[in-house]
Amino acid sequence: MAGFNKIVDTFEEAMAGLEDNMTIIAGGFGVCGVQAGLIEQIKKMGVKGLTIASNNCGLETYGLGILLENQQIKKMIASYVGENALFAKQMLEGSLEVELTPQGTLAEKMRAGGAGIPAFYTATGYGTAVAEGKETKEFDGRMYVLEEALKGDFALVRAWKADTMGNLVYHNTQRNFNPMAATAGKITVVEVDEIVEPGELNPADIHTPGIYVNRVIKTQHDKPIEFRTTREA
Amino acid sequence: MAGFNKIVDTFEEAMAGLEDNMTIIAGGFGVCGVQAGLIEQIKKMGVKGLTIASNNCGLETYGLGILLENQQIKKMIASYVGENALFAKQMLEGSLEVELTPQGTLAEKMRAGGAGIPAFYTATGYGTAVAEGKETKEFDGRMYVLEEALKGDFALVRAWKADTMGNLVYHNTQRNFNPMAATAGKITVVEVDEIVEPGELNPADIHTPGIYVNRVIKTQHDKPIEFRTTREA
Amino acid sequence: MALTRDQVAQRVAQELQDGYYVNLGIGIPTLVANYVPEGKEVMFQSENGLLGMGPFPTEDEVDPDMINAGKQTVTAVTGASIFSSADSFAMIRGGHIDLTVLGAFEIDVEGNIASWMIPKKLIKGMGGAMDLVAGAANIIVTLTHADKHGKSKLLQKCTLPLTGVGCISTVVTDLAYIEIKDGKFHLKERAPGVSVEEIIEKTAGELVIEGDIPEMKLG
Amino acid sequence: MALTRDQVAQRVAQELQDGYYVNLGIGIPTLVANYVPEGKEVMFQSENGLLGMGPFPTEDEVDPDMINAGKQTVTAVTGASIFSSADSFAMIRGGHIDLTVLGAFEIDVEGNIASWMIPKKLIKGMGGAMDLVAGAANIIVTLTHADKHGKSKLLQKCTLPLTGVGCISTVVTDLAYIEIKDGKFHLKERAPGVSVEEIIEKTAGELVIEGDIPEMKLG
Repeated sequence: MAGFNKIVDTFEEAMAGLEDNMTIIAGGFGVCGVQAGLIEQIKKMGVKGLTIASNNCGLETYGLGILLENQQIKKMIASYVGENALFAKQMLEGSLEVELTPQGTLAEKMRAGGAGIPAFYTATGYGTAVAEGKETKEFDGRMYVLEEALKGDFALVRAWKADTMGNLVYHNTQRNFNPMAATAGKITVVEVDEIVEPGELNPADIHTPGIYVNRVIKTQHDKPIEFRTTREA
Repeated sequence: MAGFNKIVDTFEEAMAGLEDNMTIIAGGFGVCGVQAGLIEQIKKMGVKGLTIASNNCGLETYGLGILLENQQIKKMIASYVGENALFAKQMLEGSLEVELTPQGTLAEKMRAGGAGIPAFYTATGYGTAVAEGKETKEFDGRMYVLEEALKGDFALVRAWKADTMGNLVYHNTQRNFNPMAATAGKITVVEVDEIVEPGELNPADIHTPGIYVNRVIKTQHDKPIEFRTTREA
Repeated sequence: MALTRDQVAQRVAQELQDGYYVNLGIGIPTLVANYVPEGKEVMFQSENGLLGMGPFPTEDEVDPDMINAGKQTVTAVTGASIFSSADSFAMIRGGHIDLTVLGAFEIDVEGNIASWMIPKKLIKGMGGAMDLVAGAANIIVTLTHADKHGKSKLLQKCTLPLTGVGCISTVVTDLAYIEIKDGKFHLKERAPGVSVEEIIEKTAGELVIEGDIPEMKLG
Repeated sequence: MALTRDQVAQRVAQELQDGYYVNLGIGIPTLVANYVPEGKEVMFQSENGLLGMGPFPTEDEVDPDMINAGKQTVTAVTGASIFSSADSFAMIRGGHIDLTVLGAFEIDVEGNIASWMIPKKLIKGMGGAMDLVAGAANIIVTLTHADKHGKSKLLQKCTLPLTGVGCISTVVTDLAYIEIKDGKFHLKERAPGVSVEEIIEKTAGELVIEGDIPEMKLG
């Protein structure tokens, strides 16, 4: 790898350096914008004790859910984990710790982690279980909760196109949590549909600048659909 | 105005409702991305006692600087105000209050104002004059300063293209503080080079969604250059 | 007669105003999109990161990368914009959505809402519900007035874990349109054919009834 | 001989590594862009919102909407990206810039820096300087070792209002390359022909000298 070339050729290289007990920040919403290939590589590596922050935990056969089988996840930070029976089982048994975090707060915690903001106040969750044990403060007559930033040893990102310098664009709502995840990892790894040359992406329309990206790998995965809803043509 | 049509035809309509002692958040960096037409309208209206948050205060003959002549500005929140002799004079006389704010903190305060974040911690300015009188807190062994959000009665935005629904794209570094300003005004007014039909801007490449925009007006101003630096062809 | 789910949605839809940006939760709220009043334009926001959500796609249009907050495949209307979830919740938290409609398990006279967790049942998470109730200035909650055993869901004090405190001021149930202020429910309209007495009976929290209570007008 | 401004820039440029994202302040730091070592690629960030700043434009290329943080017209290189100032300072504050080079009035042994304000002179503002010194993990400060009256700018304690505290660890002056640690200046290199004695004389803060101090190697 020379200069700004971020492309790697194998999933082994893409996830090299991931170790037991590390923290991962992952983009994705449901099965949309998920890093299927990188997650399969993590399963193959067998690393354990992972803390993972991601809006959801995938399905049993797709996305982060596949890491449950060998109990690779120690703690999950998510807003909604309803799709997965194995998840429920491990949570009830106590082998999987879960920190439920409101979706918008989770997105903002990832952004804050990347942006050098160690904590911010939000009205979300004030007076609820989410605020327990957290500082609160009044601004302009309303109460707010102090929420701290999230950062990871690795960040997993799914994008549409990357140029070789790691500049990214996302396809439609594939974007979701991926841009914030990209900023919050010590090592940010991106799985993409397509790799293009520098200059092919319009500078003003780049969603994630290459400065946040360490490694880019072309995906080999189709995109599943969780609820296929259609209308008559 | 029906449905989502945000276009207005006159600068009078564009700034209607602006009153004495209101707060304005304005985008712009130097003379780039400045709302020249909207500011001329404010001069024409003669409203006084304004508090304005903007990175700079323009030149004596362009941008916010033209509001100094009739002392329309009571307080300026900015990171750098070095370009303007009249500004210096009013500041020294005490007729113009100035709150100097680091550039990145100013950008984040505007974003926070639009994003429902009343305050956030930053390391910027810790141990300096900027932190005086502000709460501080330690995270992970480092000290941070609590900075509060900025919101305005009006926000002034300069953009390149708007569709009639108020979706915006910015041209190159014209973007600067404009996207955050757009989110931080009760009434957000945008001065643009060009108005296009909905659907002409790619949904994934819209820099400011129309939800933040109340009024759009086509500009009549050329773009000045502060330091014209060139190389041999 | 208690309103059907569609009739509840129809009543809620009467609150839509021309030019509104609206977020609809799953369940009955989703149906509101089918009853936008003639001559009014509204745009729907989906909190994963889409402003200008359109109808479901045709088979040919299906795109795994274009889904709504319920994870269903959708389309985008002309003038739509797509952004990150952080930008989407900045929009929500910052109070830029004109109207949010969502379901609930319980509501109380202080405007508290419980909608995400039933202890001893499986905990799935709050998703974006806490952000939506904290961020919106204008929220309508839809729920059935009482459960199938006749137990009221409009309470003096919520019994389930809260989603948000003091944030709800309008409730549309299968029986009534109710406003919340000064720590009380205020009956404003009743479903056609439903008596004030039935509503009183099925409302556990303090209910104020002033003057004649009109019937809702539906399509 | 004291280094020229260009020679200071040349010495700083030796710290550039292949693949570095770099922010250069105005003055001497700007000159660093002229001395990127052969075979190394770096990208320059301009804090108004441009990553991948290129050279000044030709007359034909001039665009009032394409300026750098010094408000000069510039170009963008292939692979550049453009973003808001909030996104730009998120990048800076979040520590994503590999190297920041900026000027100063004073530096002290605690790594404090004063660079934005001289009392009784006109106050113009700090611009992005406080954000840059707080955000960057790796900062090089360039300044003349002493003012024209011989008064040291490398102090035991800064006298001017601070830009940041404890954030500077490397200083390149016209006389020396100095590291700051454990509350002391450490002399690492001297300008060609400049004696250790002269550096000692012109350094007001505690200066550690260990072993032979080599001369800088310049182009």
